[in-house]
Amino acid sequence: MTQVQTEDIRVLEAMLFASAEPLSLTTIRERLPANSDVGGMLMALQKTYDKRGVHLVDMDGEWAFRTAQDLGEALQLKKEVQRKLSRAAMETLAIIAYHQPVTRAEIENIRGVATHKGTLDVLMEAGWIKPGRRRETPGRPLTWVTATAFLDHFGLESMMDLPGLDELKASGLLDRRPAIETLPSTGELFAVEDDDESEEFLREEEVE
Amino acid sequence: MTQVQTEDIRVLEAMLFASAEPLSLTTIRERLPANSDVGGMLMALQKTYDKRGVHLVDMDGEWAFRTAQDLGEALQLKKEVQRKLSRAAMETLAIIAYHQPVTRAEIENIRGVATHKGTLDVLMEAGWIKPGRRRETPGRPLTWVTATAFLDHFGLESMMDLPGLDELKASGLLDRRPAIETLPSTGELFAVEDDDESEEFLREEEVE
Amino acid sequence: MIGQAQFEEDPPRVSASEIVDDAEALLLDIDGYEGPIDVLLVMARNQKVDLTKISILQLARQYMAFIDQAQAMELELAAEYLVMAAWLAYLKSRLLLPGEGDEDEPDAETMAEALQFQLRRLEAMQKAAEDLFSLPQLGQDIFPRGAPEGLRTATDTVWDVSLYDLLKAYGDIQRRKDNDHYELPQFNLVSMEAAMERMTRMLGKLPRKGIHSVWTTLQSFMPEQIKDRLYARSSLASALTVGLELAKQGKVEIKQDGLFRPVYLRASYEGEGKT
Repeated sequence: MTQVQTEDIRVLEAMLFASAEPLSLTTIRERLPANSDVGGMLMALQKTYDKRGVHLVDMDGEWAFRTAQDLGEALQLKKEVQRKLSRAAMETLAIIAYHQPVTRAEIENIRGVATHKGTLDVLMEAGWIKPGRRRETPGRPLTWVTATAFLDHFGLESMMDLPGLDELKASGLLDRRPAIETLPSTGELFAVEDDDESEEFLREEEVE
Repeated sequence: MTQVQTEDIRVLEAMLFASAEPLSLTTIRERLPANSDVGGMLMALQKTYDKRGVHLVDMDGEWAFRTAQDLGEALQLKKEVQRKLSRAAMETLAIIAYHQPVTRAEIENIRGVATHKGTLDVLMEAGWIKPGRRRETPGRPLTWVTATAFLDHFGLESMMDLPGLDELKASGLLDRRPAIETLPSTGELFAVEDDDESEEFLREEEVE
Repeated sequence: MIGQAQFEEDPPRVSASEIVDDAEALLLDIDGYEGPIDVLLVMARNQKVDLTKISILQLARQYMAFIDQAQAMELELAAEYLVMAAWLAYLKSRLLLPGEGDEDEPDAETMAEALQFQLRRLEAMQKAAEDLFSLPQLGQDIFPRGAPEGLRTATDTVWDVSLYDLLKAYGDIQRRKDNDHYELPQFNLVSMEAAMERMTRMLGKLPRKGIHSVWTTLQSFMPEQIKDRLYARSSLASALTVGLELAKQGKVEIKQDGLFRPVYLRASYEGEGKT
């Protein structure tokens, strides 16, 4: 390659690099010395970049540098984002887990509120639920079942490991506590277990 | 060079090509396998591009591909429309570049004139200057230093490459000390203003 | 360094009229200057000598003429121009009358040197600015990638949901359903009626002093030996409410010495005679 051509290739390279648009042969020719072998220089440049992270791409006679296609993945930075599930999604997921296969209408019936379409989408996107068979009833509604990622995420070996209703009751999760009891400030009023404590209470009252 | 490293250099090359802004070592490391010899790879890549139309430029630890400086004329590319800087802004920029870190009061002393609020704003908006550390003197005034975009804009690799820096140093003209006080009650007046400004700046930071 | 020679009264290189013309010319372009040092620098350049060999005295004179002219033209100059004028006037007097003035005051040579340094430093910075902006610039001579693809970030969502959250959610649904037919439990409370009955009865038994009974704490009206906290609290509440109601009717008087002090009641028989 001649000295002159090497210099022209440098200009060509810089031109292609800096241009916002792919350049046509005509445009390139206008900017290079007359009678330059633009085609030959482009081929030479393309060959130079052949195995690199950047390729010189011919797009229907217009030329531009582009990052190599096989590097798309490698170039992406993966970031983890922690997210909480909405209450609606949480409950919907619980119902699907306990009642599967279950139709959307049934879910709504159990929750007592309509289900937003987005709720099932979020759960499906997380890989926790998937559509099951259609129910052989009028309208053939779609049912929903849990997917593999559900067991993974919640650390369960199988759906059989999900605590049953009785166990939930035993663990207090289904407790039917009166509303007045759940008020934190009044809680102590019910906690009379021994005499000492109640006497103390009365002494306090006397101080008042 | 190992196969793995060649592949990593491809990714590095593509990454630098794909980014409009100079990339810091941290940003680069995030996207390469842990324990990669990022510095070594950058040097290798820089050498590869050494004689090409596009150069890999190190700007004080931030890296970017830029067209070779000698090709400016030959490229015949559309030049960006530049906002004409005021003389005050140009002088202020030069003072910050050569005297950094420098406080506003010191800039005013060197120029012998008060600095309009807009002057530093314009330079900061261009990304050329940024606030540095506070000077540990009474009033803890904010100092100003140049930012990466300054090096990028003027095609400098580091502050050492500032034109005429060595002569200026040798002549003792980079002394920041006030020679004569030509500003009415400089000290207190401007120290106070400095504080206001930096607080404002910090507030902005918080909003972001 | 400035030689002694420059501090002596130089034979004027320029005539007084020239100085005035010069000052006028400078003033016409006052907006084009960046402060008094910049003006002095222009004046110094007009002397067409190296800054290190500049005649400070001549410079001072020119500057004073400049200020005089500005005042004659009724131009408003920024404060720093006047501060510089005062400084130069002082320097001029020190140069012309060496030996006078305080020992503490800086001598004329030091002052002249300082001014010279100030001028040279600003000149250097003005040149640095010029040099800087004659460098190849991004977007003019150097170009970044024209069509950067940009660096993408792929976000992986990690759900912060535990098995407990799931079971709790299911529990909540079950509970909501059960709440449809929820019955309120029975609470053992002291009713207002019971408290009224008890207090009226006890007030009647209190020892009398004139038209009043003795002062008695509210606590004394409450049943003794209460074990149930809720019962105790409702008893106190009812007793106080009843007390307030009776006070409204004029049947008792209530007093409390201060916040959180015991509440006292006494029966009042004032109204009884009239009825």
